[in-house]
Amino acid sequence: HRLDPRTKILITFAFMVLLFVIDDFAGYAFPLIFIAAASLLSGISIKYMLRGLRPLLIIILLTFVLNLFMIKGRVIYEVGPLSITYEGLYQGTFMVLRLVLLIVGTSLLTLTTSPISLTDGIESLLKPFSKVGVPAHELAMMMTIALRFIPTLMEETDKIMKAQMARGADFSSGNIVKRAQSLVPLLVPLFISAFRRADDLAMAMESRCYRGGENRTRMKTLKMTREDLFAFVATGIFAAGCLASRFLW
Amino acid sequence: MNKSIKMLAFMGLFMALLVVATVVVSFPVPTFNLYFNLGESVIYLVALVYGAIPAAVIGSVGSALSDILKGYPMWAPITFFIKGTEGFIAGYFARRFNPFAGVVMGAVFMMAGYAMAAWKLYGPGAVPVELAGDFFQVSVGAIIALLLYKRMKNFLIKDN
Amino acid sequence: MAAEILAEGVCYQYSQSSKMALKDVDLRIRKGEFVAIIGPNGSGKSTLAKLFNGLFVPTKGRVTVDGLDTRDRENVWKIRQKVGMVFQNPDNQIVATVVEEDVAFGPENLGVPPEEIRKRVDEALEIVELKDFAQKPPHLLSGGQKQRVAIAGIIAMRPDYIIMDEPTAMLDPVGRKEVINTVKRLNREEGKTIVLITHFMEEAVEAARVIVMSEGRVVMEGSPREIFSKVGKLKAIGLDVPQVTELAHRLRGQGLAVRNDVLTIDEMVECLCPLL
Amino acid sequence: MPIVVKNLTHIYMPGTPFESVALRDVNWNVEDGEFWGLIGHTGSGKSTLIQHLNGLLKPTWGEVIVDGVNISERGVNLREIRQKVGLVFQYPEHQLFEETVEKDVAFGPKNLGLPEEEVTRRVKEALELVGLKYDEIKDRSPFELSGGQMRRVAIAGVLAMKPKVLILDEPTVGLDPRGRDEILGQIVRLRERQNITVILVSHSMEDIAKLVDKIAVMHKGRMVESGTPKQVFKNYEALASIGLDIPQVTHLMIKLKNKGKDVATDVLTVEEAEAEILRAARRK
Repeated sequence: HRLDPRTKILITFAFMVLLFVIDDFAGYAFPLIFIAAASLLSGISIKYMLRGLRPLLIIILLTFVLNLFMIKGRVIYEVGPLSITYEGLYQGTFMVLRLVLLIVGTSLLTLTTSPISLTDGIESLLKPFSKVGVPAHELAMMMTIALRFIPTLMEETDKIMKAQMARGADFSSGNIVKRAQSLVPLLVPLFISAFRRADDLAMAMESRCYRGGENRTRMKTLKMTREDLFAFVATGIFAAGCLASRFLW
Repeated sequence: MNKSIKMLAFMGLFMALLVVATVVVSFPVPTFNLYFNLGESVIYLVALVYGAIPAAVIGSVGSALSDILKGYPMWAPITFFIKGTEGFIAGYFARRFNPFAGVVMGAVFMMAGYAMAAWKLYGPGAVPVELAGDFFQVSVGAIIALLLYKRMKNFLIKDN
Repeated sequence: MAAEILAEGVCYQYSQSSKMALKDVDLRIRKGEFVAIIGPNGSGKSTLAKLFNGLFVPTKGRVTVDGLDTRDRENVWKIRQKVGMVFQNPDNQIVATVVEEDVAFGPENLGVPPEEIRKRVDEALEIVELKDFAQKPPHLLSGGQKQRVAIAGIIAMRPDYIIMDEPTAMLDPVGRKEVINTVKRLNREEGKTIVLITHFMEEAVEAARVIVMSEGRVVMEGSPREIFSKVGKLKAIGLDVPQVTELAHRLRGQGLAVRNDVLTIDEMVECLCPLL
Repeated sequence: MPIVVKNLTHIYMPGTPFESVALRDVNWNVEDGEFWGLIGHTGSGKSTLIQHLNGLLKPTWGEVIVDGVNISERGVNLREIRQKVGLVFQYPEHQLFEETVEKDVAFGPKNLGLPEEEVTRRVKEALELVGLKYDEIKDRSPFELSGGQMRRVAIAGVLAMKPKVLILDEPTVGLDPRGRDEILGQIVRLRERQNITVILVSHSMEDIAKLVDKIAVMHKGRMVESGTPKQVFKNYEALASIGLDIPQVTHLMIKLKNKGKDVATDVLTVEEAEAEILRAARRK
């Protein structure tokens, strides 16, 4: 929880890459241990993490079923033209497991880190690249503004939707073209309002002496601690394990 | 007023709008995106009005942000790449040829990109489902963007 | 060097427009003053505000802040640090997703060291009485609270002058009172110079000096009493007066011996008691 | 066309940790042709209440009966109710979206499926009702108009639906005194010409006192008071206790009365106050 957001982002990234390196079931032992350890340290229960899977259930099932039937190989069971093969079962389970691990592992990042500290982390990670033209500060500033205005625009959407409904608008019937058209009375005001807000905001930022990332200080600065170092070492061991599982077996 | 600050504020607001558009009208579909959403309409509109670079930035960062906020950061890197390139292509071809060509090329890239991602992540069987869902999404997005572009062109270009 | 904002023969024309938004405006705002600017929509009030901190530069004439000319691009950051601006829409001037982060935005831009920023942020939130809201996301605040966050963001930059461009126009009566009380405190206790643009007359009454604008010109200037006693003139340019002021004006017209510069209910009671 | 609100309770997001009660047991009868003022603080439930009157929100408990039709009943034609009860939201200019003023005002009537000539006729009429000249303004983009004009176009967009009840949520917020007087003047004229029922939500006690026949006061989701302005403002202590003001002149008369002066306190406007004080002064 208390890790530097940069550490968390890097580790999550490493975790994702490594998951795709693993190519047999034994290899999954490492990410499983990793998630268990992370769960223990962060105090977020596995059950809570699994909740994030719910909306993905269809996909997970679909992945399983598709792989089950589509892979050719030794037949276990036949229903009409469809056949379940041993390879299909293996592949399906493998894919699903990878998906679940991916989702659960990465959801740790969003569960333990607020979007703001994520933004700060991304800015600081990109900073070295600003020499080669990556506008790290600007990107982070945009993300901050986006996060700031999401709730405001949501509320506004609700208001405009209701106002148009009061004028007899209907957002929920007709074919694709009709529906797309019916969204115009909602989206035009929304876009225009976003423009006006951008104008106002730019004016306010300028008045508050904003002039880009140069010579700017921050009230809260990110600090790497010994815990971060420890996390990196742990991830390194984990990575080595994954790679070993792939190349030694 | 300072042009670059204005652009920064504008990009921030449109990222927010992109996130809102991906949430407001969204229902689950079994595709890579998980939800049908209006994200494309924002990306394409920015592409049509402001060109390739702003569309690429808003498409990539904004869409990745939506993924992170929805709690699925594992999609973020892939989304970042696909939607960013989609925005860039749409903006590039819209300037080079016409708005229609822009959205079509963007849409084609988006579908190809996600089809490949689905192949890799869920297996080859997922590709047709993915393509069907994406086709629906980019069509709605493209229709809306073209309608809005026609409608707001004057307002948007005059103002900036 | 004089401690004041000075506008001399200022004209301003928007690039898309053929009409002058401001015509030959001469104004002096001394340090420590509380000035209200009133006028109907389109009278040039907001334009004038944006000239004070160099967001706009005059088409003709000049604006100086403590002797610094706003046309000189080198002065612009110094001027903006001295002259803080609060705008009408409380939503569109808050940048960050947490109250205290937003208050820190200005000092961060000025390159103030972190510990010092922390100190200023806490102080500023104290002054606007939002200490308990430091960790809140701004969208959960009421309009009046948001506007106070915006004010705190300005105070943290330690400006001498604070220009407020209709800060209460979008607020409900409760929010309006909160903001006006904060503004009064800033002037009286913190010694900040306040320029309050408003079309609520009961707010203008709080100022020491009122400037009336119409069609790009300054048409009246004086203490609230002097200004509001001219009921007819104000009405003619589309402005209001407080109800009691209007009542006093009408009663005088009917031959009752009431003062013509009544501003509050209590003054009116005092005036009327001997007559009834 | 009467509106009857019976034991209306509305709970936002029931069953979640965000559950909040916006309205509690509200009873309200709006008779044909009345002019109501609805007052109360932000968050007192005013907005939630008015959104029930045209079916944008449904009661959690209780009933809302518009022209004899219960809006929560199955198969109710909500479009028809929304046509009968026109709702003008705060900052209505934010919902303008068409390329021309004419098209924007026509959006409502078109959604009603009216024939073209009828739509045009209504657009003309609605624009004139808000004091705009149809021929001068119909082809202009709504986004090029001044703030006050934009707002009037937006109000015309609701008037073109020919509602029998018109609800306006703070129609004058953000306008300067002249803009405010224009809008309020048009509402009064509209009532004279079409005899429709009007519900005006406002924070300005002066405006409310000047215009309406009856006032309803909302506080913390309850309707704590309703009656004629004179009745409601008489209870100024109750109003003050929930942080609401009364018009300055009413306040003045009450203070004079408290000083032992013989004046009537049921005074609502500057004109009435003038007359009353002159009367009292001459009597002396």
